[in-house]
Amino acid sequence: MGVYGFFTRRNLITMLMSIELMLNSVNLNFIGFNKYVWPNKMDGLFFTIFIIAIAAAEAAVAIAIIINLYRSRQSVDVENAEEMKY
Amino acid sequence: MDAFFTLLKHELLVTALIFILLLLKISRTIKNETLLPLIQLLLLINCAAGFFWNEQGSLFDSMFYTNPLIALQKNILNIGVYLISLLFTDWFKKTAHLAEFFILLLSALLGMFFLISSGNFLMFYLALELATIPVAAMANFDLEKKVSSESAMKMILSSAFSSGILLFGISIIYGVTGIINFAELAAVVNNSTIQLLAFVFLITAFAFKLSIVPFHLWTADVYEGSPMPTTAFLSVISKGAVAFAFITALYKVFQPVAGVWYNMLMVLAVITMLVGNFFALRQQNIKRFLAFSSIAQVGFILLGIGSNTANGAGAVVYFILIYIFSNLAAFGVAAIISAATGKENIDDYKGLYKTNPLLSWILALALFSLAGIPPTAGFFGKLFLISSAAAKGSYAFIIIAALNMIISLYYYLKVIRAVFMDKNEKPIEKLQVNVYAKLGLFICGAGIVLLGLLSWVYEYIQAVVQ
Amino acid sequence: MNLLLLILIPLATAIAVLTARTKQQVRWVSFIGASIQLFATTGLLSAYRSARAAGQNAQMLFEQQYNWFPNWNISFHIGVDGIAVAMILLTAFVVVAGVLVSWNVEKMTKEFYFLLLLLSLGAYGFFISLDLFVLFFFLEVAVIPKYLIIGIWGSGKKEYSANKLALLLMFGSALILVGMLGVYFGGGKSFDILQLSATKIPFEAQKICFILLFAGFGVFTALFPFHTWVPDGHSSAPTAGSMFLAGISMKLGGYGALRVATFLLPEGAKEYANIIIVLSAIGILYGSFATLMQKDLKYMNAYSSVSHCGFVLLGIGMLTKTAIAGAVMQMVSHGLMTALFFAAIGMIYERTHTRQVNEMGGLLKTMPFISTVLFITGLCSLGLPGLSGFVAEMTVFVGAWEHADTFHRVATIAACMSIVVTAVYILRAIGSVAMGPVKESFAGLTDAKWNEKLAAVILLIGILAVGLAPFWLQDLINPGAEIIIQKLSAGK
Amino acid sequence: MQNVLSIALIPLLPLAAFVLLGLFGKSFLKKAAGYIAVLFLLTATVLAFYTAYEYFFVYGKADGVYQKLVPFKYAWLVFNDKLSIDIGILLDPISVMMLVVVTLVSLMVHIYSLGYMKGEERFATYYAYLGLFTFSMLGLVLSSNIFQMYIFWELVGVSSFLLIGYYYNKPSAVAACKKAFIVTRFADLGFLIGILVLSYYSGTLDFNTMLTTLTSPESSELKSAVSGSFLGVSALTWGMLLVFIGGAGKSAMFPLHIWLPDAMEGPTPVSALIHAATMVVAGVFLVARLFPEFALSAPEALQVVAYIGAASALIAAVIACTQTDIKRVLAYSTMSQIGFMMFALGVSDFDNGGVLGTSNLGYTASMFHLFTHALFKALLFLGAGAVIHYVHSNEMKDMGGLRKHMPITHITFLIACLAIAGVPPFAGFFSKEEILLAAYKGNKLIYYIALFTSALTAFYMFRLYFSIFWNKEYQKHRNNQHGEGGMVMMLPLVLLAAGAALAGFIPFGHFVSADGKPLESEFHLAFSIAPVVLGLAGILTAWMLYKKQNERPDKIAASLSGLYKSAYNKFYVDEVYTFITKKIIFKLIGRPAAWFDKKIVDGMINVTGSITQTISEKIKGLQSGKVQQYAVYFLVGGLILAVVIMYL
Repeated sequence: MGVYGFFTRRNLITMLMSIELMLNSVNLNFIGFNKYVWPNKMDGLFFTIFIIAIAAAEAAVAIAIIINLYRSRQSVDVENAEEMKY
Repeated sequence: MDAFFTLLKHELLVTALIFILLLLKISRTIKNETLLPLIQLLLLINCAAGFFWNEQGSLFDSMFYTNPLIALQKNILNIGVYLISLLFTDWFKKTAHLAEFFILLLSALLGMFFLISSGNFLMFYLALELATIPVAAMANFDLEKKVSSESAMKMILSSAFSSGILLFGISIIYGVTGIINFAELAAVVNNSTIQLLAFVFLITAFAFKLSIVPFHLWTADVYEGSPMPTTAFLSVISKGAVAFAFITALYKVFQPVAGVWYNMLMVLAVITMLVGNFFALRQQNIKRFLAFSSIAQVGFILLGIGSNTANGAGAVVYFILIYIFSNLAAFGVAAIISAATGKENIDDYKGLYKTNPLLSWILALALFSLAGIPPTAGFFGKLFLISSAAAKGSYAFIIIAALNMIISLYYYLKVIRAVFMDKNEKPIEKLQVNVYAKLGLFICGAGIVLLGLLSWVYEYIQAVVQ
Repeated sequence: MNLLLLILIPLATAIAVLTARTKQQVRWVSFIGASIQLFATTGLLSAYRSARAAGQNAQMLFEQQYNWFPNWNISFHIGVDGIAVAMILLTAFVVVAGVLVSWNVEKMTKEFYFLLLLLSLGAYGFFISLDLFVLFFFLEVAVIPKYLIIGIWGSGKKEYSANKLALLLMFGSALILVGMLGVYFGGGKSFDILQLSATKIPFEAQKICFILLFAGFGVFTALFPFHTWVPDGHSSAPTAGSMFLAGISMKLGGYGALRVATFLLPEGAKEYANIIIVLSAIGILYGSFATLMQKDLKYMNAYSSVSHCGFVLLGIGMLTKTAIAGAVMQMVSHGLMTALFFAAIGMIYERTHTRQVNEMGGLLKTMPFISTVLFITGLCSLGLPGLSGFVAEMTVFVGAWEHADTFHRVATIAACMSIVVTAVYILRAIGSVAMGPVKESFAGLTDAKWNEKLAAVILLIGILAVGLAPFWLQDLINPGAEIIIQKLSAGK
Repeated sequence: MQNVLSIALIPLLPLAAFVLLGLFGKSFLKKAAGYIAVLFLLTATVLAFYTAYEYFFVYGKADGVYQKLVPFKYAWLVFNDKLSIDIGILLDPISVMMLVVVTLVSLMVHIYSLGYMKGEERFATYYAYLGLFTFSMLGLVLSSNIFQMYIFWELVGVSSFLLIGYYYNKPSAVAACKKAFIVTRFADLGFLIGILVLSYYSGTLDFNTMLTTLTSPESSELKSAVSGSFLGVSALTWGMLLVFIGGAGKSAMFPLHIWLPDAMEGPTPVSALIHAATMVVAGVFLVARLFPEFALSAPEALQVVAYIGAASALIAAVIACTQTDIKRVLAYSTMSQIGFMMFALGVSDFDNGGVLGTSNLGYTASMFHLFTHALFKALLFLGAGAVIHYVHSNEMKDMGGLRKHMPITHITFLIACLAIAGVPPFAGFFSKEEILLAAYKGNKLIYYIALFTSALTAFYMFRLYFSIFWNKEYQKHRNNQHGEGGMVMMLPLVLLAAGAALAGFIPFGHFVSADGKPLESEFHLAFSIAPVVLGLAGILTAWMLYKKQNERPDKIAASLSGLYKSAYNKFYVDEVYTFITKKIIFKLIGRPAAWFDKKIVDGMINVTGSITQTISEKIKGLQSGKVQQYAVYFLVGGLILAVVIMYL
């Protein structure tokens, strides 16, 4: 779902949300494995916690960047940010 | 001294620097003119200090691991950062948030140190993000430029996407083995399908960072849009750090499946070189040009990594050291010109030699080193990489690699031609290069010439590797 | 005799040039440096001869070895045998002449001389090195100066030519590199030529590596069909550039093909000798016929270089002692002769501002010295006895004739035919340049100046020394050729 | 014994003159150039005569046979154990004879040129060239090694190139010297390959050694050489034929003669030196030098020599009848006479009653004719030079009635004409008689050709003579101030005339024969009647046609128009060559080669470049600038990698 969203959405904020979705799916993975496959190890849980923390940091920076982009272009559409190519 | 301090020395030093900068920033406003020399001095001290008291050992339940080789790698990165602080003086003086920039830069560096030293996936992931997110912010430092924020956006989104994939891979491994510690993991790695899938996902993360084709596409755009120091940092320091980490991961953890990744790396190396070269052929913007050329260089690094021998590892470290000098020299010259005139196109460089012979020679030296032409060090670096790959006997790849050197020479010569041969009605006027940048260029130039001819550098690296 | 001198003198000269202030200083410094080098090489010659006369029978003399990259078994191993001494002498002659001829370069004089000296440094290093890695290093050192010299100081479509030259030569070096690595891993992980020659490299590896190495060096010495850099490169280069290219650079390839490809990989050489012969015979004939159609003097000489260098490769391909000795002599002879030819062309061009044969005429009247020089080199090129070309070509022919089978015979005869074609184009050129009615526009031109005269005389001395008294050169070369042949025949 | 130094000085003195005049001729030796050269050559001539005397009468003979002596030899270039180029001196009857001939003629030319070339701007250069030429020629005849001979052979070629092209700013002279050099060069290719063949089979380059290995029936080399065959002809025969091609080129044998008439562009004394006496007979000398090998081991090749010689003699004589340029007439006559010498060798045998069963008279006759011909042909050329000097034209139509204006020239020229026409008792008579006799014994067909040719010779020579000195009255130009020429020009004429008149009485066979043993020259009065009568008939015809200015020659020419025209145009051989070189070599080989190089080989490189560029252009779409597409590639790449790894 997350990947799909990332590929198709044109709004940068939505794309960022898609990525969060992807990360959350990984979180689910870790928690699931931890709970059902390796119940006696806590690594998965820790991992999840850290992922959440990092995702937050990442989102913060990303949103800052997107705001900056918006200031210069008056748009958060990804297709308006294709100045550099080839 | 306590093991904690010696082993964690590099990291602690960098952290200390970050705090110093923070304090300075908070306490009062210092002019860039005074702050910059201070930073340069601190970085120099940091650099020098890195060479002492390097020991082997691990900390935090083997989440952190270090040895002389890793220390050496960190030192190399330190040198690179010091050079960056020197070379881009012009840009630093102009920027409004000098302290912040260096805080971000040093944080990224810290992330890289941990990345190299990481002994476990959690550490690895954290370090990777620490090494990435500040850089994305750094990419946006030319606040008034549209392209700068565009590149930052591309960087942060791509890297987030890539870390998503990486995490997915890690979660699979965790699901299969229940282990996230490298040392333990090495014992259980095998080439079952599911593990290989996870392995590939892991590799994509490295590949993304190293800009291996086809995971390289962000590179050029980000390089072009970002401010020069960021580009230089990305292309040199970050590449180096990831390459070191890659070696550690492959040699330490995935040694059991070496048969699988050997071929893969060779193929990737060749493709990377080809694509990098083909794109570099047509570039007009010097930064974009260097971006693609650095992709091609990564192809060569991969050859060395793929060789899976101590010689290969040594060659990679050696090459990256050389690469730092050469690429930084090239970026440095480009930055000086760009800062003074705003010109970044190769066509604008026409007739540069007439007005700025010194810059031209340094640029030429750097480019020849990148192209692997003696007597510059790049020749030795490339030769050793290719030789170590040849030890496996895969001559087909070697021949393609050697042919790629020709293509790359072609486009490097394009720049040389513009600088030395083409006539220009209005060449770039004579530039005043400030003393720090001059020092930086001089160090780079000396490095390019001497690193190859003086074999003890290589011998030292090789001794450390073994 | 310390061989390191041979690379230290040019290096010191190059650095001195960089520190020189005025153009005049630059010129004199380079000239003095090159002359010292010339004396050093003649000293080397006499030292070599006396050492041999004193009964030192080692294959290489004056050996020195320093560890360089012990990890790869790379050592800075240098030494010379007679063949190398001959090539070094050639280089020294050409360098001095080249420095003198470039006296009029006003544009970026300092850089020009610096690059020239760097180029010569590469050549000297190449000839004295006994380690493949070192050899390759010096080979490549010589590439980029050529590119810059052509690109910056050249004429005509210089960028195109410079590019083509650099890329093709890099292509050659790429092949050499791979072949070299093959030898390294096939021959017990050593780059040392002497060690390698003592080990037996597996046949399969020999075959592959020989192709790579020979083709690689072949690119440098204009092996058909890799010769296309030669005409463009030579014709676009400034005078000294052409002299160095033809006189020195092409010899690097020939020497490498002999010393590395043939000497180290005798089995491979035997396997592919026939192909070499065919290609070089084609190159010889084809080069000479292509020369017929040229109107530009430099193109003419460039194509004739293709033809003449074909003799070098033919000699090597024949794998007999006489032929190989002939190949080396041809290298020396061709180096001196083309250098002189290009020098003469350059002098003419400087005055008439044209290189088109049909636009000139009667220059013998206005510039007798230059025309005479042109004439003598022309004669040398067509193999007149008493000049160096004859000696070399005849030695190759006689050596080639030692094979009795039809294949070798046909190839040899084909090669012989080129001497007629050579006569045709040389006389055509001289006939319309030096002879014929004097063009009015050229009536007021002056003859050579002192520096040009000196340059020409130095090269002429070389040509005559080889042409009139070939025995000393032969004494020099023969032991070296002998060893190569022993290696070839021992391989069975 | 022999004094090496005195012999070696003979070639070295002209060389010294060359070097001296070449280096300093323009500066401080300018005035004295001519005298220095003459002095040097005079010394050389004296030494040559001294050597000849010593050789023939003092030490040359052992057991009644003239020995081949090698007083000096130095290994100049050692190819391998067997083959080496030695620079040496070989003395035998023919080389000693040639020494005399060459120095003598050269000396005459040197002296003559003092007058003829007076006032030339490049006077010293001219003498330098003469010196070089003389040196090369002397080196050639003294060669002890076939490769040494080749060396000097080439040097002769180049010095003749220089001399012919002396008037370098005259386009025709440039063309002529180029042609001369290239044609002979082409022939030299044959010589060179021939040398290679011979050296391979005989295992030596040395003349004396080669003589033993290739002629003694026991030698293994000979056996292998004869058994090794190519296209049904033995290798040795091929070798000899190839060598002969070289000789034919230098000696202007048909069809390699085309350079000779054009070469008359050089100064006339040069023509005398090159074409009369020295260079053109080099081919004959070569065949004579290798005669034992020819006669004993490769008789087929000798046959070829004979027929080529005869054909050349005839063709040249016919052409000579139609030419109007007096120097060209002489040139063709030279060719014709060389033809005589060649076929004389061709019909000869090594010794009486040898393999061919004929006599060895031809060899002696040939050499004898070479000797006499040198004298009278040099005289003819120098005489013609005097005439040209006087009237400033080469064309017959500008001459006539000159006998009163230049009496000495007239008389000497007449003597020469009589000599060449074979009228007794002049020199030519004796040598030609011997040749005819040899031909009669050896090959009847050739004998008849020779007979006819000698009649033609008499005709065209006297056509020339009458046209110059009789015919119409000479209209003296106003601007022609000088007379017949000074002492320096007349002296050589007189000396040579004396030689031409008297040389026939030398008992040549005593000194020169194929096997070194003295040969009694046979003389049959009855046999001589036919040639002499025919010769006189030729003279008579010429007298009738050309003594007075009249219409008859034109009428005859008109009635024989086809033959006349083709002969006048030298049987179109030149045109054939032009066709071959222009159309075939340049258009069909040279141009395609150049084209191939430009388009295909160069194209290959450029195409490689442009392919790279195109690929680079084509794949630029990958880098679309869209971050989402990047991610797609990323994922797809990753998946492909995963699939490849997991399932392969």
